[in-house]
Amino acid sequence: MTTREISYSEAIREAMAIALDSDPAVILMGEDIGTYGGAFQVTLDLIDRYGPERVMDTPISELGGAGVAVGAALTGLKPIFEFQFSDFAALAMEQIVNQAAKLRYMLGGEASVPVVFRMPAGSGTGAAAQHSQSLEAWFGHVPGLKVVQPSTPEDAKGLLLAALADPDPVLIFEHKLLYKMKGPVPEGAYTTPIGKARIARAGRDVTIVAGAIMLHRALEAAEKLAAEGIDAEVIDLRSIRPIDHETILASVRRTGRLMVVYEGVKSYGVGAEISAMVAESDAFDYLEAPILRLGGAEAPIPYNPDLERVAVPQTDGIEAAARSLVRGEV
Amino acid sequence: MTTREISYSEAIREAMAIALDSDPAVILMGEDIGTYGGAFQVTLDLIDRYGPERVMDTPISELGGAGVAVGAALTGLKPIFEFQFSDFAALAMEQIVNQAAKLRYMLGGEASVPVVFRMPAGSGTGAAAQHSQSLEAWFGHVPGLKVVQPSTPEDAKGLLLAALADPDPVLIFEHKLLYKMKGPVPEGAYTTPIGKARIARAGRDVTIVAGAIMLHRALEAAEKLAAEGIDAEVIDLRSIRPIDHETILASVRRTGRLMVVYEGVKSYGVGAEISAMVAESDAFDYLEAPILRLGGAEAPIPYNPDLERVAVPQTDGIEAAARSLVRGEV
Amino acid sequence: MADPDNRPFAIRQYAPDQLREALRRMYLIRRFEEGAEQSYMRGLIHGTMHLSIGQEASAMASCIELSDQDKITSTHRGHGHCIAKGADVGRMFAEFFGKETGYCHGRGGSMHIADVKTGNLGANGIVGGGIPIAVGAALSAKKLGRPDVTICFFGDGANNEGAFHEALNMAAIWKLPVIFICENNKYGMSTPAAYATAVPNIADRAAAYAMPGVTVDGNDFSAVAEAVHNAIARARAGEGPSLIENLTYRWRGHSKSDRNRYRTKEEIEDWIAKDPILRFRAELITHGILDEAEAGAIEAAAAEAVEQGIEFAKQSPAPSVTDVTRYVYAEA
Amino acid sequence: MADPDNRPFAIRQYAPDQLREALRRMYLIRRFEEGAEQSYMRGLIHGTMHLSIGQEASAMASCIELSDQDKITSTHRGHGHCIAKGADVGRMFAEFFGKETGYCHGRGGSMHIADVKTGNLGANGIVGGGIPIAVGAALSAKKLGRPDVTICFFGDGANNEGAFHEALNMAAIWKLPVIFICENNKYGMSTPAAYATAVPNIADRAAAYAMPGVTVDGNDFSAVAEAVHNAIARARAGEGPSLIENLTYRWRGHSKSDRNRYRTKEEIEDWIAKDPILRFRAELITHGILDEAEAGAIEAAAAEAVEQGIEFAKQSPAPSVTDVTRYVYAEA
Ligand SMILES: Cc1ncc(C[n+]2csc(CCOP(=O)(O)OP(=O)(O)O)c2C)c(N)n1
Ligand SMILES: Cc1ncc(C[n+]2csc(CCOP(=O)(O)OP(=O)(O)O)c2C)c(N)n1
Ligand SMILES: [Mg+2]
Ligand SMILES: [Mg+2]
Repeated sequence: MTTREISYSEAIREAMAIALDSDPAVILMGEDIGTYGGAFQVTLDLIDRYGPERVMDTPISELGGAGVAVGAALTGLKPIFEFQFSDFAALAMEQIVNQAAKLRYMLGGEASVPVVFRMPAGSGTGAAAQHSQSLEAWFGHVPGLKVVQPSTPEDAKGLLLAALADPDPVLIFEHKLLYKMKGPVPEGAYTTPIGKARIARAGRDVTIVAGAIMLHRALEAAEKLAAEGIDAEVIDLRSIRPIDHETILASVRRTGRLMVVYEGVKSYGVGAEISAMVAESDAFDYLEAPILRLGGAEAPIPYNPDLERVAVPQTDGIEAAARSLVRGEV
Repeated sequence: MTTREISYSEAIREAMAIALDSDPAVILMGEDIGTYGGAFQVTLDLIDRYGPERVMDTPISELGGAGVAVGAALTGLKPIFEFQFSDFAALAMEQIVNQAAKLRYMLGGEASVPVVFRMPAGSGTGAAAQHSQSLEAWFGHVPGLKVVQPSTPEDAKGLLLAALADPDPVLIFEHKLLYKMKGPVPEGAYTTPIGKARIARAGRDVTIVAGAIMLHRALEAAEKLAAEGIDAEVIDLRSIRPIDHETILASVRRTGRLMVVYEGVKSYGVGAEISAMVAESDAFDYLEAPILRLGGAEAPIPYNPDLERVAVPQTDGIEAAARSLVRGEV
Repeated sequence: MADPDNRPFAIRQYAPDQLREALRRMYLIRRFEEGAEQSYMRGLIHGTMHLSIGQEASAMASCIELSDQDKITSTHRGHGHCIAKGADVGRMFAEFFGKETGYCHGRGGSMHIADVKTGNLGANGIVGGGIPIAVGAALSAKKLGRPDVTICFFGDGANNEGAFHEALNMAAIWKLPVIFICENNKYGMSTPAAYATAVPNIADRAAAYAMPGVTVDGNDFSAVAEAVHNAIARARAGEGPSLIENLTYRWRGHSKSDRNRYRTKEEIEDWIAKDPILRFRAELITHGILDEAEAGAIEAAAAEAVEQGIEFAKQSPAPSVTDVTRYVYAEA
Repeated sequence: MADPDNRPFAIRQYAPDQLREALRRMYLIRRFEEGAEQSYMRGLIHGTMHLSIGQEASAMASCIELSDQDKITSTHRGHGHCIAKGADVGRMFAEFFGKETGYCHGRGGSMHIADVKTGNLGANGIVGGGIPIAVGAALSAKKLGRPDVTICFFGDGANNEGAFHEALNMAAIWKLPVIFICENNKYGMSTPAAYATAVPNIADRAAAYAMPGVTVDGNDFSAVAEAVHNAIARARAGEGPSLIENLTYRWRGHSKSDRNRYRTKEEIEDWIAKDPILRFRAELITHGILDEAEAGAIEAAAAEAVEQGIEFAKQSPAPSVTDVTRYVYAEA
């Protein structure tokens, strides 16, 4: 397979085009995904290529729209539903959580809801408290859902195609700041398995688990730490539900130190689960230091750009925290 | 103050009556809270005593109803809004999370939303997947909210009165199986501070943190363990946001072992936060064993009563887990 | 015999066999729910349930023209819809008894009773939860070029949910083959529709979606059948959705915990006098579709089927507790 | 001069000073938004913003009768409402510049601009988010015996949200003093109202809540003022809510990221020709409320106030980054 450099949003678009080409049951739904091309221009020209019958603009009706997608998935279609901002999924929790996630179980396995929800998430765009949240932990808490969070263009495409092949509902948290980021992406169809983390940088001194934009900040921090002789292993979490316990535990057993970096609010966030999962495992015995979490501030995302910046982990903070952890200062 | 034995739901009702008597700004809102007395008969005869102007039946409109309560709280009223089942808050996440929780912050401190949401929660009633959830961790993840979970009639009353006195939105998770449970409750007005845990049973060998119905199961388990010489300390969590770090950490420093018992789905649940909070604190150095979580199964709540029972921690499971933890078998 | 044109719609429209089968299913619904009620009192069923006794004409007349390819979405008060759509009462009882042979393998119970094979996408514990789902099912039919229609049942209480509004609007703008059937039994739990809903008739709200809206006597089999027949024709012709309001009444309390404080005994008795099954039975006899003896036989057969269903359910095995996480995800 | 009875409503109803102040605020809105746009291009403002240029009559005529005790809830396109309700443009700019002197102390920005003291409960980043909140404010007025009314602004796109439906129904059944004002500018982002909404006029949906609904030319100050005047009278008399649809148009793109692919240049130009400010200005001159020179002075004063506002904002201090969690909870 040839590999080219394309952006995260191009990779997602390419995955959608492959799906639309190969499966007549696939449709796209969402607000302004047609002519407008989506708030983040991810669907861009798909309406020109596939027409409004396959690329459906929905009214501003998140609960109903998600519910229509659920009902369609239950009866033969494979909808990819874009929330314009993942914050608006707060309007559709009932359909995502009470319906999509539970239908197979409530119906004793007699039904399947192969729907994909695309969730543009995260802060850093100056859009303030209602347009900048990182709510993935909520969905991690819901059996019946799968939740992924691609950090690279390659995974953005591979995870979307994996989600479409999955018979159960999958939520994809796409980080807004990554849409324009470029990276190598194979042509054609391939899937990135849901539930598998990836060692993005091997190292011996500390394990840093991170996803989405935080992966890149963690990698940057790791490079800086390398200059001072600290060798961090950086794991790209990729999948929030299910979590790849084995990859993380094996790493902690090697490094003896764990730090989790995530953008969501620190308490009750993704890092809490990963920390707790390690603390109750046999890897506990390998821990040489407390498990550090670097998460978002206990505040809504503020508008002022300096406040917004300090509200979530940045590279320098990751670097400093990892250094203290390795030096035994925590 | 005289103390009598009354039930958890009587205690809640008494708190509401005190509030209605003492503050004309207090109103009750909710579905069928009037003549019907509420799905769990918590409001019972309050409509007869205070009339439909103070005890307002709402249409079946959770999002709108919660939003009306938020707008009312913003402009002078102090609404106590009952969700008939906390599962239905999934319909109102937008008003609870995007509005109530964030308004003060988004408006730079210029607004206050003193609303109380009552959330009947938990399984054990045979009501299956959409009427049995324990979603408190979701709200714990949201800055701007306070979240409490009374385990006793006394706290049910005291925390409701504290919530009403609080200028910020408070969610009270009431466990359905506790409504009929009796306990000593002081007469008259008093508040139980939000954010303070309580040592329900002192012990030296292991700290068990639990809330709501799980507290009672943990206490039962502790009694059984006492017979075999295991002395468990049981902490009534009471407050999910904020968490009383100090009480928990001090206990772990004494016992060296921690187990968290909660009914919500295990992963990304309340136990994850408590475990992670301890694992990153100085109490980490006192830990003699992994931190155990006993949470709900990774499944929706099933209908069949035997399945339903095994889907959440029970006394025998708590007992067995604590025993293994103390004996170093984990 | 009366001039054929003056006979009720159902008599004109459906074959005698169809009409007899409709009566049979209505009795089956009634006896099933009575059987469920008794089983509940005997402790064979736990949790709660919502009985539709008194509403059988609405369920059956709405479903009479549907095939297994056509879909329905149902509600917490869904036993009638399920039987009208063709489910087997044995598997239904098995579900209520929490057995592995139940339609949901004991995971769902009354509030999630479904039979996907006969097109019943399920009862729903969330008021209004099934409305967008029905629109989605209609979208599938349209996009995949299938002729199915979807019937979406909901109560008067549900019409104040945002989901109702969003779903009806989308069905209308996309002209989807879905029929919204509001079973207005005057109360959402204890709350009168007259208090909770700003308009006198729920069908008035059709105007907000530029779709036809009619209010019919929901205890009149023929009136319901005619309204639904027209709506189905419209849907299959690609002309879009309709809203039908069936005025009816539940004889029993809202659920097992109801003290009936919000309505009078007289009101209940008035409505019991309007029994939709007796009315339909009399109509069939009047028009010579069957005689008293045949009607009695149908009634007895329904009772017998219910007895057998209960027996089947009792004999059935319970799920294994080790399977608590089975069916959460597709099996690999 | 024309027969007094034939003069436009606003001219008959309001004192010349009020009318001049209304024109002044309309210019202030226009210049404020132009100033914000330029500041954005110069990098003084980050994030995004939604300009209401072209919709000033709707905002101002809706608010002309309101006191500071009356409330409004606004939208993401809320600058006009904020100024019409009496906010200071200096503090607004300060907010957009993320400064501590801003209305939200730099935490909210354009999408959350508010001025609680003048009764503006805030713009809202969630489409439809303010609608139930407005109903809650009206509930407070009613329960606490205050005479306030609440005006609830929202767009054509918002009328398809479930929150719209639930909130209007509750306002109607409780006869609350709230006026729902839909600013129908033909598009929700890129999506035509004609596509997304099943009815031709959004005011048609008033029928679903048994409340009066009218559609008016939203660029005609007097037409809007008259409709709102009647609705306020109704609300203050305890007769309940009304729905008013102001047909208008936004000249600019939806937000800073709009490529304007969904509408034509001609359409935009047609609407620019219907400038609501020039129209109101001409009307005031025609009816002798002011002359050209006075109008020019008002316009210039608005421009001047905007310059000063920008200066104030520039000079203001930013919040301290150590205060990131300040205002999450009440201070003890
Ligand atoms: C979203 C939601 N809100 C509330 C409930 C609790 N509840 C169950 S049935 C019901 C009344 C429903 O009334 P209606 O729609 O008229 O149906 P009916 O029971 O009369 O058949 C209520 C309030 C629920 N299950 N889901
Ligand atoms: C719940 C929600 N859905 C979607 C959006 C994204 N969004 C912001 S404004 C807008 C269009 C709103 O249209 P309309 O109500 O007509 O207001 P207008 O922008 O035309 O003033 C959309 C889709 C949002 N902010 N909130
Ligand atoms: Mg009803
Ligand atoms: Mg618009």
